[in-house]
Amino acid sequence: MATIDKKTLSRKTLNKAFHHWFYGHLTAFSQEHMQTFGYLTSMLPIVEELYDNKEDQEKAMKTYTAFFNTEPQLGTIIVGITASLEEARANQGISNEGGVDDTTINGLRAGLMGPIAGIGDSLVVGTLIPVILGIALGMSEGGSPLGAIFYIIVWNLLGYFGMRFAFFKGYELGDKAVGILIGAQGKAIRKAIATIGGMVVGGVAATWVTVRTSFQLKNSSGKAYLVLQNQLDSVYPGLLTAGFIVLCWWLMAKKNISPIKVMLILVVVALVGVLIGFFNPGLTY
Amino acid sequence: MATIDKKTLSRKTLNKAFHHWFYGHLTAFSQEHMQTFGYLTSMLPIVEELYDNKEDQEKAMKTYTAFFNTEPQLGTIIVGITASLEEARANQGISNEGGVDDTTINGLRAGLMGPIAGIGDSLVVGTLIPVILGIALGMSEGGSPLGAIFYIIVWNLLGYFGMRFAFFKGYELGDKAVGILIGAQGKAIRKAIATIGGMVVGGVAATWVTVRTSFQLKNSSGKAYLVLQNQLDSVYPGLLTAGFIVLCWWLMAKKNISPIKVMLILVVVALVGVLIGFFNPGLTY
Amino acid sequence: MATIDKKTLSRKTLNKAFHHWFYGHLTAFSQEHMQTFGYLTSMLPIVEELYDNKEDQEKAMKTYTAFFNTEPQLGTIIVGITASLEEARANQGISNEGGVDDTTINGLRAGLMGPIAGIGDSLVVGTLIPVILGIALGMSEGGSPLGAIFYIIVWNLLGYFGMRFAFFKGYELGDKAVGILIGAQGKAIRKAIATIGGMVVGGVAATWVTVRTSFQLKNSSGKAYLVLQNQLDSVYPGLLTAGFIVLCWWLMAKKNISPIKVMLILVVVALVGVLIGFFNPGLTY
Amino acid sequence: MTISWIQASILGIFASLSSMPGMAGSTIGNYTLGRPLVGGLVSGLILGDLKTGIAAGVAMQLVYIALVTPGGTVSADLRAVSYIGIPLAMVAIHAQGLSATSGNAADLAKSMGTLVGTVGTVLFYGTATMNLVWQHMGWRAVEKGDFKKLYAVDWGYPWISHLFFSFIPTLLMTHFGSSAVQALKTALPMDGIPMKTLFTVGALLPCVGIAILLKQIVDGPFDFIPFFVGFTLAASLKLNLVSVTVISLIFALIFYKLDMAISTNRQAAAPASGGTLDDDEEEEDI
Amino acid sequence: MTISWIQASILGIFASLSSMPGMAGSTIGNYTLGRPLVGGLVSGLILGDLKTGIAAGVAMQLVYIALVTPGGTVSADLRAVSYIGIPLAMVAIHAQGLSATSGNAADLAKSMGTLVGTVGTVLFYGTATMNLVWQHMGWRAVEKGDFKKLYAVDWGYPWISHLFFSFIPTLLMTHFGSSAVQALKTALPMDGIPMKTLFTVGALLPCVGIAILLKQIVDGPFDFIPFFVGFTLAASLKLNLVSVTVISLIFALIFYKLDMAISTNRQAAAPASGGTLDDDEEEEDI
Amino acid sequence: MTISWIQASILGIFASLSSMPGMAGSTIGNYTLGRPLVGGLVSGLILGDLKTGIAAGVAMQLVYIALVTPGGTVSADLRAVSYIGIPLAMVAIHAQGLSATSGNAADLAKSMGTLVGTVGTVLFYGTATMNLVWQHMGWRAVEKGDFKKLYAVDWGYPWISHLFFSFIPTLLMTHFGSSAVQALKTALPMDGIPMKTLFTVGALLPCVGIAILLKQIVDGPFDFIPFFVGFTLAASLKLNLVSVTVISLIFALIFYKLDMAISTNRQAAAPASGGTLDDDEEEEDI
Ligand SMILES: OC[C@H]1O[C@H](O)[C@@H](O)[C@@H](O)[C@@H]1O
Ligand SMILES: OC[C@H]1O[C@H](O)[C@@H](O)[C@@H](O)[C@@H]1O
Ligand SMILES: OC[C@H]1O[C@H](O)[C@@H](O)[C@@H](O)[C@@H]1O
Repeated sequence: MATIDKKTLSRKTLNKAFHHWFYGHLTAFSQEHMQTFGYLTSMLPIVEELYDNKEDQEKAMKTYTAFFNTEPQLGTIIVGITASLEEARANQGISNEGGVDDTTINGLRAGLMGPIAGIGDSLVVGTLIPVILGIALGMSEGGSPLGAIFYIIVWNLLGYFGMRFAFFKGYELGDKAVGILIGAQGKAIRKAIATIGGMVVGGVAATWVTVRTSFQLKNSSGKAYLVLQNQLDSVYPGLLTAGFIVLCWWLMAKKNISPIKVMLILVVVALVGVLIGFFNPGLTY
Repeated sequence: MATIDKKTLSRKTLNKAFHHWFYGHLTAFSQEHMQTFGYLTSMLPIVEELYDNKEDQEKAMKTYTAFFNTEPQLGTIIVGITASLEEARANQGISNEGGVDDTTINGLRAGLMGPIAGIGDSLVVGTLIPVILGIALGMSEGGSPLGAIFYIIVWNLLGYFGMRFAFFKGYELGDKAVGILIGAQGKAIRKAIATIGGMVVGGVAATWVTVRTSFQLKNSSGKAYLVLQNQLDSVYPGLLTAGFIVLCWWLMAKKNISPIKVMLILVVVALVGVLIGFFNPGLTY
Repeated sequence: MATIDKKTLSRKTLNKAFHHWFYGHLTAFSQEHMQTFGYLTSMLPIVEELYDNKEDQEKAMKTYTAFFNTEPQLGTIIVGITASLEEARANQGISNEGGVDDTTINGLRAGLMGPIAGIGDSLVVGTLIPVILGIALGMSEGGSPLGAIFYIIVWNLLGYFGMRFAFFKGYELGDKAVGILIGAQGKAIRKAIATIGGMVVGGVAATWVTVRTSFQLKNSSGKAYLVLQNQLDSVYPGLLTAGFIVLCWWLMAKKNISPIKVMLILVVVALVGVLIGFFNPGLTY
Repeated sequence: MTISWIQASILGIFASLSSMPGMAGSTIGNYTLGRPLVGGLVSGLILGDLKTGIAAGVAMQLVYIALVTPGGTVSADLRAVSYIGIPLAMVAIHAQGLSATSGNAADLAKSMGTLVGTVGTVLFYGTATMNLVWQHMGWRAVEKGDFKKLYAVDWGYPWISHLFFSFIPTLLMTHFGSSAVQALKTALPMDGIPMKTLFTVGALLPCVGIAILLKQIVDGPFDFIPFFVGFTLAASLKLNLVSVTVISLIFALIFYKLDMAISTNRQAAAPASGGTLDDDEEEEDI
Repeated sequence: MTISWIQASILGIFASLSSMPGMAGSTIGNYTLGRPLVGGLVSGLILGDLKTGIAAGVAMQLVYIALVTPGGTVSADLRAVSYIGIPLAMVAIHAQGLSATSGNAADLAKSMGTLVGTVGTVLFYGTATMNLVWQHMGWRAVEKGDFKKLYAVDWGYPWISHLFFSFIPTLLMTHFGSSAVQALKTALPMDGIPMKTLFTVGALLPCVGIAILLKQIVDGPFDFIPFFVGFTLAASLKLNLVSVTVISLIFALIFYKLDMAISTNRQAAAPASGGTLDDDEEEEDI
Repeated sequence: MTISWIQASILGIFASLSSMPGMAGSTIGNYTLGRPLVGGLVSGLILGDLKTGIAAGVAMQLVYIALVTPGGTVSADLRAVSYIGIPLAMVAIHAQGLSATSGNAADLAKSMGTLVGTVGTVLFYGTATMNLVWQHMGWRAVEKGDFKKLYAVDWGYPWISHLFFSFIPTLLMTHFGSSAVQALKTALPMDGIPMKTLFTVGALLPCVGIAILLKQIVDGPFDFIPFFVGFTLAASLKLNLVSVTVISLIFALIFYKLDMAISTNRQAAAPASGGTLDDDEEEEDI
């Protein structure tokens, strides 16, 4: 802990750690350990640089065997923060009690991965990507490759440099980031972001998800005198879509049914709906 | 007050009380005592069950001779609450000082009937019913009875079971309901509901009330070069409607003019408006 | 300070002061001293009435030689407030320490002129006048003088009586106005008004300012397959307009570039934009 | 088409049931039977022409869709609209040989409805005033402790008020009205001052209902803000009422939290600063 | 159509009155006489063709409807637009035999207006600069205690600035302009770089005015939020300004109450916790 | 048009790269190569008909534009959509002689995409399950301290999972699919129950993704409010997502400040009133 031999991660190692994460966060995904292995490969160069002795390395790596999953793009900031915390732990001596330890680091990882998954999934995957795609689709109308190329360039630049920024910002802030993300102000910030997230997810749902019924009542001469979809729209535009989303949420959140089972339920609902004439996609080859 | 002889209202009596209210809240309405008699007939079975002795019954019934008026559907909750309070008073001994007494019960009734009238009139009568009617109208276009039947069924189910729910909820919560409806949190809740009420009434006004002017300035060739209604709409859509509503509010709230007199004023305004060409409904037989 | 000889400004003097301001607030404008001379001529009758002795008059007038600029219409309230403060200073004795002095008055003027400029420019010049003009334009379509006359009358009545009201309200409130405009509640009020101002300026910008690009990509047969403006609109309607406004703000607020220089930069931007086909007003004689 | 005494009597009974205050309770009475849409169904069944009944009901319902009667302030009487206006409109439509679902028929129905609706408010005030008599009897019974009498007061006697102010007017006007309608139309042409005024009044009266609602909600000038925001959302953005309600929820939540923050605040502050903060009580009065 | 010396002089006087800063006070001057709509009326009367004047005024007013000049930053000079641009546009419209209310005439007027408006800003800066001379005299008078002189400084001398920067330019340009207009049109065609740039500049300049307003309102990045919300309401939802203002009221109320809650809060907290709460002062800096 | 073994192999490699979880990392893989728009570009290049490829990609992209896979919950498999669905759709479009940019071609592409997308989710679960084997090896290595092995586990072995669940299925289905497509169309007509159900499922499945997002955000019933406000803004007012986000900012700011006010509040109150204020913690539970 003497100032003379304070360990600082080299830029090269940090870069390595970042690229390991950038590339490998999901490659070895399973339902059991989603991003754990990606995290491990990302921390390995850092641990190797900070600890000379094998035993310490093992102790450090153990920390990162805990389950981890978040939205990978935005979640890069968490990896950056742990890089900084690991550095702090190395300087303080990994076997010293108090200060940064397993519990600190994993508490932080567990506390952050949920909210950041929610925010990232809704703002990055649910909003940013669809918006860029939306623009690109306009450019590719009529079969031009322009839109696709536009999307590839814009998204990858944003993705790469955004993640890079998040990683180094996280490293730089270190436990200060924790201070911001946790505590009274952190709670307020998360509340604020959850508000944005909630509204944006609502917007995404209304914009891109469409559940419609084909149910009609017809009179003898075949004229429809009740088009259910129109009636529903006049009550609240998107009522069915919103209803199905809330239903799925309720099944999962309140009835603890797994997403897969919910999907199967939807298959049954779809079948029954088609049979009674409630649903009809009305497509042709 | 001994636990041995704790009086509890029987389900049968509660049902009776509810149905008396459901049916009779407005049947004997006058401008002097609006829903007082409905309230009395509703409390009668309760009082009769709780008090064996005639004197106590009279004492209890006296409480409910105070003026009462609220929106009858939502107001059912107040009746439920008083049922529970009356039970508490019976258990504590009606002549004992302290605890639940006339003042408690009538303070509560007076305190709740105003806000609940406001909320109920705007949310139930002003919004819920028009929305169901709106849907029903769509179904009855072209002279089909479907819409009318739909309305009868949907509204009466909602009305009956909603009122039932409110009654038993009120009974169940008893003075806890008072805790929620009064006090700091109650104030905040009422503020919140008044916000909804205000916005919804605004919406109702803009959607269903329409005051328009027919005033025009025409040039020599008969072409209108100033259509006042269009000018007003470009300033603020619905300006005239909003203006007339605020005028009526101002006459009643600030000048203490009774609604009937305000209506007479409007008759005069209409007549003058028609004479100077400001108003013209433009209908034909 | 004795109650016996309390000085009160005569109605006549106040009227004079008001009219001097009404007329002369901007006549001697320069970039160095914008409304200072208007302020001086407005205070002169007041100072002359309050102080008999030349020396006191000079001392009083000195106060108003400080730089002053605000939105003249709404700013009238500041002049009214200082009239009242000057009266207080005269009653307390202009050479007495403590109480109302140069610092009080100029602190107040400096503190108020900024916010009131912001609010006045956005709400009076940016909103009220355009709305009246908007109505008037409708009336003058086809070359009728009606709209112009309408505008002259409506605006001047509002302007004159509004300013008059502001002046006398300011005089009446005096330092109470300061109490309202400064301090915790004042801060909250300014925050509230700044919110209105911000939203309204946003509305003004979106409604009346229009920056559009003419950039298109065309295929061999001359059909445009990318109309940039449409793409931008689908990202965020008014994106270019908002972008240019933020750019100008950034240059001025963050880079401390003067408005004139910003305008010159825009000339260059326009030229380059025209040359590369980004801008094209597309007008003809 | 004529209306027999029997048909007119049945209409009279429905008028009694569906009044504000009516003999069927407000849920089933005024809010169900009283709605012109339902009135159209009932009148159609009684007069044996369902289609015309419904069509006339739809037209009138549109005019009265948001009829609120806060604090017993009735700006249009639904018993008259639904059980005098609709039957007479049906007769008139038949007399003129109009198609039930034509625009002209709807216009005719609308004007008939507004006419009897506005004029008919006198029936409402009549009923309520006559009920004072039964209430008087009720108070005497309460004094004597004769509570069972209350049932007669609340459920029985008011039928007498309705005999005079619902049944008989409906009976006479629908039975004899068929010819009166024709006479009326010549006496009061649509482009004459009286009818123009009447319809203007019909359009203005709902403002009173809304204003009474406002009175219940508005304490200070700032309480107008939610009203105008709601008005703007519906008038300028054409949001429907459910959507307006959804948006109002977020503001309700904010004001709830604000009020809780301020009150906890005040509790906390009170012991420390000794109540000098009361002035933000007055925040509404600026 | 030609413009006589007399007509040109009257136009020159109006130009002096309606400038920013003008000799008629901003209410009557710049905000009334300076508006192109009024300029069209005045020019129409002076040149004896009201209809063409108004039509040209309407077209130009649309371009400058939201002209704000915060802090004396003038992005288009209205004296030039209204009293040089409109008269010359009228001449040109006549010369080309266009109908006063035709689209072509409006386009012509618009281009003429923007041309002189943008170029004419030099007149504004000229006037303001020359006023420095009179202000200098004013300061000397103040020093000497010769206050009466202030009236001359504020009300009298600036006429001299206007003689040079409003009257004479207007006089010459309107009188001789009629032929110049034709020349200009051949020299500077609308599809040439200079004119395209000029009109682009005309469209960009209002951004400066808005940005200066923003500078007065925006302290931290969060202060941009109301601006963008207002922008979105108007740009995406097409709400008009009154409706935007109505909606802004509820947010204003919320922020007012929030600020009051926080400040009462802080007062209450201060004695208890000794000022450790100051950091929420910095909430804007996150 | 046929698909050779070579072409099919290249498609198979892209399928491996672009899966969720894919061998190119999610940024380049699933979020770039996996998007049908890019898949259309790639397939178009491989099969030598760029225009048809892009057109099919555009049609399918529209269906999956908001595909989120929160917590590894995949409701449609993009490797199958982009590298099986698009090539087969191209073949079918050619076979039927449709114009690449016609509506019929787009419909065909959409149905093909949904078909393989929904059915193909089994590929996702297959890959993830097989990865358990490699993870198992990884844990053993970690125990032994043989950390270098982790690179193989994370970067190398999963290719084997993809060999089975991405490469081979793609290879076979695209190579042999051209004829299968025709057979399928007769076996499963669009107006038959299976296909109708399939497409209905395709429309319902995104609800699961959104619901999982909601689960992450919603704690109490009040947390639904922002969701429904956002929904209303987009559904009723047709605001686009950027505009919705802008409007959400002002609410975010308000809730931030509210939360700060309440918490400072509570800190301040705590010493004074001894923690009796905790109950407003529960404000969400009402
Ligand atoms: O306003 C409350 C209430 O008052 C009276 O009882 C009647 O007018 C009801 O319709 C109304 O709901
Ligand atoms: O910005 C405040 C104020 O500044 C100067 O005085 C002028 O530009 C006015 O038009 C403006 O209102
Ligand atoms: O929800 C967080 C995260 O979970 C998994 O890792 C994957 O489904 C990702 O796509 C998602 O972003």
